[in-house]
Amino acid sequence: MADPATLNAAVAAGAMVGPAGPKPKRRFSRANIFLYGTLIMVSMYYLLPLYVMIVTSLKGMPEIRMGNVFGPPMEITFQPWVKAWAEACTGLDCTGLSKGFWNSVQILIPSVFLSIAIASINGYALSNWKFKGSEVFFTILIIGAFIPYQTMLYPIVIMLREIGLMGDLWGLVLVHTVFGMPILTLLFRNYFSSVPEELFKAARVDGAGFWQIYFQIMLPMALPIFVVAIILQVTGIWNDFLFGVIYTKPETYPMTVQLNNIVNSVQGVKEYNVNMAATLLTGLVPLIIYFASGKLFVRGIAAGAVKG
Amino acid sequence: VELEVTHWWTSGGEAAAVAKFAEAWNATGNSWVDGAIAGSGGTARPIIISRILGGDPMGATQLNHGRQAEELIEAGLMLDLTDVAEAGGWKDIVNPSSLLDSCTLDGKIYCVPVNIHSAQWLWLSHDAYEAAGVPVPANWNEFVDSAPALQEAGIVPLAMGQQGWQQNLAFGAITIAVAGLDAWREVTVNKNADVARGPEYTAVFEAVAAARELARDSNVQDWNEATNMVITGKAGAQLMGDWAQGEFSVAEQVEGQDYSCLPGLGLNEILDTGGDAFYFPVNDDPEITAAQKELAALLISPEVQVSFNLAKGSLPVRGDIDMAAANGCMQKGLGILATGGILPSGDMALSADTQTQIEDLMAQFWSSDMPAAEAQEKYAALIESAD
Amino acid sequence: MTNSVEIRNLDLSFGAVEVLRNLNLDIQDGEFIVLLGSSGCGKSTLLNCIAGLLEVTAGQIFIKGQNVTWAEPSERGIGMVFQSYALYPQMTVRGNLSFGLKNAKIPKPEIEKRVARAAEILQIEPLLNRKPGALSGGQRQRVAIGRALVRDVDVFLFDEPLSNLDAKLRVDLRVELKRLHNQLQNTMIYVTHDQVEAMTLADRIAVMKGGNIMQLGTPDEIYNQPRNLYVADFIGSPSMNFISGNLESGVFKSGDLAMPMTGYDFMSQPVDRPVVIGIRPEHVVTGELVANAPLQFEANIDLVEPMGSDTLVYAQLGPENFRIRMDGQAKVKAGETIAIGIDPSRASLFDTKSEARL
Amino acid sequence: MTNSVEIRNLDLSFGAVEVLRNLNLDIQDGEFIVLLGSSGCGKSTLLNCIAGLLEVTAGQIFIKGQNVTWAEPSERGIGMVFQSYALYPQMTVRGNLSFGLKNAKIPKPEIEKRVARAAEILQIEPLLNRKPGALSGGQRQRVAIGRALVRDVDVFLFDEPLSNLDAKLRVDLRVELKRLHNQLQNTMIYVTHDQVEAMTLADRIAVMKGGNIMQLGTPDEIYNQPRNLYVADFIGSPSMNFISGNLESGVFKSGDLAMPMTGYDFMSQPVDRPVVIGIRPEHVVTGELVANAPLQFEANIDLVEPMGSDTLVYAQLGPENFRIRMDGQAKVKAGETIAIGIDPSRASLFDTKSEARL
Amino acid sequence: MTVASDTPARTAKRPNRLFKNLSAKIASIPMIITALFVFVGGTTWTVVYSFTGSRMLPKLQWVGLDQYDRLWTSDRWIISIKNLALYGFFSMILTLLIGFCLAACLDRKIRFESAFRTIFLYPFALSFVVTGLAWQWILNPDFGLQSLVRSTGWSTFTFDPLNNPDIVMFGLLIAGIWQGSGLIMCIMLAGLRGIDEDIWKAAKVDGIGTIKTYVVVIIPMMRPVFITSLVLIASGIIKLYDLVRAQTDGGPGIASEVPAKYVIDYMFQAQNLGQGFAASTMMLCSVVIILIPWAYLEFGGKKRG
Ligand SMILES: Nc1ncnc2c1ncn2[C@@H]1O[C@H](COP(=O)(O)OP(=O)(O)OP(=O)(O)O)[C@@H](O)[C@H]1O
Ligand SMILES: Nc1ncnc2c1ncn2[C@@H]1O[C@H](COP(=O)(O)OP(=O)(O)OP(=O)(O)O)[C@@H](O)[C@H]1O
Ligand SMILES: [Mg+2]
Ligand SMILES: [Mg+2]
Repeated sequence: MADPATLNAAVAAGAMVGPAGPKPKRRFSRANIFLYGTLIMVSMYYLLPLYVMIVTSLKGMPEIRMGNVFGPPMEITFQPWVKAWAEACTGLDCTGLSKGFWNSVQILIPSVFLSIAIASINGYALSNWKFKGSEVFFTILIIGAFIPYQTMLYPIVIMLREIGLMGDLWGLVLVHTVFGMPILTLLFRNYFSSVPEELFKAARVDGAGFWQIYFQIMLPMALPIFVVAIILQVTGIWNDFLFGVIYTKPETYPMTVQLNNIVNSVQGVKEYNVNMAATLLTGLVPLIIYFASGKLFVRGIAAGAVKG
Repeated sequence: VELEVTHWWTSGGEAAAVAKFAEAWNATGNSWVDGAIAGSGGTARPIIISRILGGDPMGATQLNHGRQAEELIEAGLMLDLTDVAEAGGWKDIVNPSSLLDSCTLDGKIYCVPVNIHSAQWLWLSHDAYEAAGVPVPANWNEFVDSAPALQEAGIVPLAMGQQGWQQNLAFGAITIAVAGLDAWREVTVNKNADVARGPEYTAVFEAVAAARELARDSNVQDWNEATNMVITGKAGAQLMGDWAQGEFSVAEQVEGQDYSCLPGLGLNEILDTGGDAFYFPVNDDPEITAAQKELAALLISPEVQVSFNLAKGSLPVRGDIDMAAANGCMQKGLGILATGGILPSGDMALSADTQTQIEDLMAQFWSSDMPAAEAQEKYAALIESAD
Repeated sequence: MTNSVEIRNLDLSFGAVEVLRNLNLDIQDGEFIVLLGSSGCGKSTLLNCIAGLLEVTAGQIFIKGQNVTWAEPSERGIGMVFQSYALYPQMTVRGNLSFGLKNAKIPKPEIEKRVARAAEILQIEPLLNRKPGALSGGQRQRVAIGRALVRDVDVFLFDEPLSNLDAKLRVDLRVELKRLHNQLQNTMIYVTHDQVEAMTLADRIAVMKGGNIMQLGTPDEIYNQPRNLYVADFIGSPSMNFISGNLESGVFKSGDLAMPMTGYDFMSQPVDRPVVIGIRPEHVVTGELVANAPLQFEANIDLVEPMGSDTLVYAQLGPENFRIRMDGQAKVKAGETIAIGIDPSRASLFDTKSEARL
Repeated sequence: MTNSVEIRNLDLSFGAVEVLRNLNLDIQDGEFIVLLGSSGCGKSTLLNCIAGLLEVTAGQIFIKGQNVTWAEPSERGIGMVFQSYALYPQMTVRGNLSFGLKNAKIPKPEIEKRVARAAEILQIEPLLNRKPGALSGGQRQRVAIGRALVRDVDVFLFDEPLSNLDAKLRVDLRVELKRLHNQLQNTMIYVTHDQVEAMTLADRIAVMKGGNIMQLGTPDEIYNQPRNLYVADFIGSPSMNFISGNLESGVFKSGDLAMPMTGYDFMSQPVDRPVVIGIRPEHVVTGELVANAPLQFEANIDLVEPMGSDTLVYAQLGPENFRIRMDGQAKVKAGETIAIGIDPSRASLFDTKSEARL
Repeated sequence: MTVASDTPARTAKRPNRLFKNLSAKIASIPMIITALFVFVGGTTWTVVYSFTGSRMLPKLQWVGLDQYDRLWTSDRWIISIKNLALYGFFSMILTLLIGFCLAACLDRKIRFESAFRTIFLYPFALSFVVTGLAWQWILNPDFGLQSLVRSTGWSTFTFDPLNNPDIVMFGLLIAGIWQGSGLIMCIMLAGLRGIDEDIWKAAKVDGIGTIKTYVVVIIPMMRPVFITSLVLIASGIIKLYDLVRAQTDGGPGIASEVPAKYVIDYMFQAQNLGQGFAASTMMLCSVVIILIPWAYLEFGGKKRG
C-alpha cells in the first residue's frame, strides 16, 4: 500500500492512483475450470446413454457385432427404426411398437384429463373449502402416495373385476387416476393455498359459489401448475410399466409393456439396434414433452415440491 | 368367432409353431387373436391369471399343466371339457396317459395337452468341438472330461442362461443322470427329504457345482441366447429341453452334422413328460363356449398335432400319428417314448410355490460360490416343507 | 332505526382458541368506525364475521336490522376491501368491477352504468381495460374499493386497505378515503393498526385487545381521555409518559414529586390508592411557556431527535425517562438541562391495579 | 486525515443498466450518514459497493485511507447489518456472533471477550444460547448488529435495518441505535427510505435519486433549505405546499397573489424568472399568530385530520390545495374559512426549469 | 333501537351443517373413495390376507404368522432386503450428494445454466424400462464400456457389474442415480434459490469461504428441502421394480432381487398370494417406519393452517 500522505495528495489532485474499477480477473480462473470441468464431465455421464442409444439404433447388426457401442455408425441405417415401429414381433404379432403407441395414446389422454381434473378440484376444495374430515382424507391420500403399490395391486384386481373394467383401457385409466391423485392433489393444494385467501374471500363477497370460483378465478390463475401437472402425468403414465402389465391385456398393452416384450422376445440373437430404436421410440413422447416445456417443469417442481 | 389365445411362445421356433395353430383355427372360419406375452412362463402366468381372476377371460390360454391351474379349476373359472374329451376319445389316444391325468380333477377334464416336452437333453455344437480338436462327446461324463480342451480354445464349455428356471432345469437333468430315477422319484414325487440329504444327492450337487464352473463365462440371460451360443459355436454345449430343437431348425442346422442331441444326457434313456396344455376360462357367452370346445378338439386333432410339434420340436401327445417327417432328435425322443422310458414332470409333482423356491435356490447356487453341501441342505429343507 | 350494524354477544373460536369473547358493538348509519389494535387482537376476525366469511361460534349479527348471522356473504349488503387488494388477476379492471354484479344476475346496462359511476368517483376511467398487473399499488387499491362501490352496499368493510402502500401514497389515499366517505355517507368499518389512520379517519374508534373492545369513542376521547392504561399507552407516538405513585387526598406523590391534581376531571370522587399518571409528550411545555404551567420541573436531556416539523427530546426526570415533543425549530442539545412544565388538567390518572382511568 | 470512507467517481452498471453514475462521497470519521431515497434509487447498490459485495464498474473506494476497491469484504474493516437480519438460523446467538471471528482465527479468549462485550452493549446476554428462531424481530436485529459489533470494525453499514419491525419497536430501536452511535463513535452508513429515521439518526443525510446524490447535508439543512424541488418534495410529511408563479423583481406573483420575498435568504442575486415557492405545512401560521405574519390570506377548509398531537388541515387557497399543520387541540371544521399567515423567510424558492433552489 | 332478539323477524335458524359447503363435499367424493376404498381398504385387505394360506386365490384360511416365518427364512427375501438396503443407502447418499453438488454448481451464476439443467434432468422423463435397457446395453461386457476400455489396450480391465453377483447392485445404482438425481438437483436448486441473498452477503462480510458457507451455513438451512428430497428418494427406492425387471431381472441368479419383485413374483408367478401379501405387508411396515418420523417433522413440529 502506498504511503497515505502521497495517496491523499494524489486523490486531491484528482488522479486515480491504485486499484480502480473492476478487479482484473483471469478468464479461466482455477475455480471456473473446476466448475465447468465438473459440469461437463457430469454432463457426459448423463448424455452417454442417449448417445449410445441413438448411435446403436442407427447401426446394422453386423457393425454391432463387431463391437464398440460408442463408435459412431459407419453406415447409417434407419431399418432398425422401421422394424421397431412396425415389424418387430412379440410372438405372432409382428406389428412392432405402433399398436402399443396408439394404446398408450388412448390411455394417456383420458387419464391425464381425468386425473388432473379430479386432483385440481380436490386441491381447490382442500385449500379453500375445508370441511370436517377433509384434512383426514387428504392425509390418508398423501400417505397413500408412499404405500408400495404392491400392497394394493391385488385388491385393485378385485375392484376392477367387480366394476367390470378389468383389462379394459378404462380400467387402466382409472388406476392411473387413482394413483396420480395423491401427488397431484398435493401439488394443487399447495398451489391454491399459496393463492391469497383474500382473493377467495373477495369472490365469496362478490357472490360466487364453489364452481364459479373454481372456473372463473382459480382455474385461470392455475395455468402454470396445470402445465406441471400435465407434464408429470404425461411422463408418469406414458412410462408406467407395472400397472400396464398387470391391468391390461395384449391388445391394450401400452407402449412400455410392448417395448419390454419386444426386447425380451429374442429370436436368435438380440437385435440391439432394433431394441435401442424401440427404446428411443418409447422415450420419445416424454422427452419431447419435457424438452418443449422443461423450464415450466423446473419452475413448477420447485413450486410444488419445495413448499410441500 | 374370435378367440384370444394367450401364451408365452415368443421365440423363433415357438412362434412358428403357434402359427400352425393359428392357421388351423383360421382355416375353420374362426379367427385367432394372438395374445403372446414375452418372457418366460413366469412373466406370463401372472398376467394370465390376473385376467382370469379379474373377470376378463381370454378365449384360451397356455399353461403348463399340472398343479398350476388347480385353484382356478376349484374356483370354477375353467371350462369343463369332459364332453369334448369323451367325444374325441382322448382317454385312448393320449399317450402317455399321465398327461390327461394332470388335466383331470375330480374326474373331469379341464385342459387339452398339446405336446410333450422333456427337459433332459444335452445339445452339443460340432463347430465348437472341431475348433477345440476333440471328438464330440457321447454323454455327460465325456462332456465334462472334454471341457478343458474347449476352454483352452476359448470356448465356453456350457452355455447357461442366467435364469432360475433354466438352472433348475439343468439341475433336474443332472439329477436324473447322476442320482438315477429312483432317488429322483423319491425326492420329487414323494418329497422324501432324507433322500435329498443322502449321498446320491450329494453327488448330484457336486456334479452341478462342477457344471457351474463350466458355465462361468456364459453371460447370456435368455435360453435361446444360450442356444444361439451353441449354434454359433461359441459354446460347446447347453442343457435345455427339447424345444431348443426349434432354434436349431430355424438356424437351418442339421442334427448329427452341425449339432448333436443327447436325451437323458446320454446316460439314461429316459425323459420326463412335461408339456404344455391349453385351458379355456369359463365365459358367459354360449357362442364363445362353443368355439372354445371347437378349438379344444382342433388342438388335439392329428394334423394339427403333427404340424405343430414338427415346428415346435416337441413330441405329440397322441401315439397314433405319423411323425416320419420329424428330425433325428425328435425321433430319438419318440423312440424313448415308445419304450415307455417316461417319468412325470416336476411341474406336476410340485406346486408353483415350491417350484419357485427351488428355482430361486438354483439361481443362487449357480451364480454364487455356494458350497454344494449348503445348497443340498437348503434343497432338502425346501422338499421337507413342500406341500 | 339508526343502527346499521349490530353485534350481539359474539363469540368466535378457532378450535380451542377463543379469539372473540362475548363482543357487542353498535354501529350507526353512516358512521366511520375504525377497529384499532395490535397484531393478532382479532380485528380481521371480527370483520370476517361481519362479512360472513367466518362462521360465528355464538351470538348474532344484524345488518340494517336484518339478522344475517347465517346469511351468505353476498346476501349481507356488504362490500369488502382487502389489504392485498385481492383483485382477480386475469380479469380487466372492468371485469373485476362487474364480476359480483354478473354473479347477482344484474342486467347488463345497469352493470355498465354502475361501473361507469364507480370509475368516475374513483377516477379510474382510463384504467378500465387494463389488468391489475399493469396497475400501481394505489390504483389497485382504488379498483378494490370500486369493487365494493359498484355493489351499492350498505356497509363497507376495509381490512387494512392501505398497509401495503408506501408512506406517501398512504397519506394520499387516506385523504381520498375520507373524502369518499363524506361523499357517500355509507357505514364504513375500517381495520388498521396504524393509529394515525385511525385518528384521522374515524368518527369513532374501537380499540381492541385480545378479542375485547377496550374503549369505543371519538378520536378525541380516545386520545385525551383514554379509558385505561392500555389505550393510553397504545395511542400516541411517541407514547405517553407514565409515572407510578400514590394518590393522597387529591395530590399525586412519587418520590420527591408532589403534584396537586387541581383541574383534573376525575370520573368519580378520588379515593387514595396507588396510581399511575400519564402525560403526553406534547403536553409537556417548555421554553417561555413554562412560566404559565401549574407545575414546573427540571429535566436532563438525554437524546434529541430532530424530525423536521418537530423535535423529540428524551430526558431524565428524576429516575424516570421522559419524552417531550418540542417545536421543529427548537435548538436543544443532549446534556443540557431544561425547565419543563406540566398541566395536571391535561394528564391522565389510572388505578395501578385495575388500570382503569380515575 | 479525517475521512473514514471516500468514494471517487464510482460507476456501477448491471449489464446495460447504469445504476450509479460518477458518484463521489466523503464520509468523516465517526459520522452517521444516512442514504435516503425512494425505492430503486441505488441506495443498497451503493452500500454493497462499499462493502465489496458488488464489483464496481469504475472508480475507487477508500476506507481509512486504504484503497479497498479490490479488497475482499472481510478485509475492508466493515460490518454490515441487513434488513432481513440474515442470521445463521441453525447457530445460537453466540455462534452467530463468534462465527466470523473463529473464521478469522482469532484466539478463543479474545472471541469470548468480544462477544461478551457486544452482548453487554446490546443487552442480549440472556439470549446468547438461543437460536434466532426463538427471538423476536427486535432481538434478532440486535443480534445482527452485534455481529458487526464484535468484528471491531471501522465502518458500520446498515441496509434498512428497521424496515421489518413494527412501528413501535422501530421507534425504540431507532433510539437505541442513536445511543449506540453516541457510545461507539464509529462511522455508520445507514440506508433507509423512511425520512423520520433519516432525520432523527443522521449527522448528515444524502438524498439520492436515480443513482445520484441530490443533496448532502445535515437534517436541518435538508429540511429547511432543500437544494432542489425533488428534495423539498421528498422530505416532510405531509409534503411541502407548492405554488407556481413568477419572480418579478423580488416579488413572488401567482394569479392575484403577490408576495414580497423580504427576509428570504437568496443564494444569489435574484433574477426574474418562473419559480415555484414551497411552504411547509407547519410553517403556515394560524389563529392569533397570523397577526404577526408578514403575509396573510384566507383559506377554505376542505378536510380536517385530527392526529392527536396535531391536526392536519387540507384547505383551498385560491386554486391550490394547501396543507396546514395545526395544534392537536385546534378545533376547526371542514367548511370553515380561516385566516392563515406565511413568513417568506421560512419558505423555499425554486427555479421552475432547473428545479434548483434560488 | 331496542334489542329485539325475541321478535320473529330477527331470529334466524342455524342451517343444517351437513349441507354446508355441499358442492365441496360432492366434489371431494372421488378423493374420499380413493382414500377410503383403495388406499385404506386395499391395504387393510392385503394385511388381513397376509395371515392366510391363500395360494392362487385369496382364501380366508388362517395360518397365523406362518407366512412371515417363511418369509424371514427365505434366502431370496433376505437377499432382497439386503440388496434394497444397499441400494437404498447408496442411492440416498449419492443422489443427495450429486443432486446437491450439481445444484450448487448451477447456482454459481454460470453460463448455459439451462442447458446443463436440461441435460441433468432429461433422464427423469424416461421410464425405468428405457433406463434399464440403455444401461444394460452400455454395461454389456462384450460391447459396452468394458470392451471400449479394453480396446484402448488395457486388456485386463473388468467392469461387468450386470454379470457379477457381488457388484450387480452397483450396476443398478448407476442407472438409478442417472435417472433420479436430476429431479433432486432441481429441488435442491429451488431450495438454494430460496435462500435469502443476504445470508450469502453476511457470510462474505464474515470472511467465510464459498465451500465452507455451503457446508456450515447453507446445508443446515436447507433441512426441509433435504427432508423432502429424502422422502422422495426413499419412497422411490421402496418401489424399485421396473428398473430391476428391465435391467437384470433379478439376476445373475438372485443377486439383484428386490422386495417389490419378490412380492410380485410370489403373488403371481409362484401363486402363493399369502406369501406375497406378507412380503408386501413388510414393505408397508418399512414405509411406515420411514413416514412416521417424516410426518412428525413435517406436520407435527409446526402447526399450520
Ligand atoms: N384460521 C385460524 N386458525 C386458528 N387461529 C387463527 C386463525 N386465524 C386467526 N387466528 C388467530 O386469531 C387471532 C386473531 O387473528 P386476526 O387475524 O383477527 O388478528 P388481527 O387483529 O387481524 O391481526 P393483524 O393486525 O395481524 O391482521 C390471532 O391470535 C390468530 O393467531
Ligand atoms: N442484480 C441486479 N441486476 C440488475 N439490476 C439490478 C440488480 N440489483 C438491483 N438492480 C437495479 O438497480 C437499481 C437500484 O437497486 P437498489 O437495490 O440499489 O435500490 P434501493 O435504493 O436499495 O431500493 P430499495 O429501497 O427498494 O431497497 C434498481 O433499479 C434495480 O432494479
Ligand atoms: Mg388482520
Ligand atoms: Mg435496498
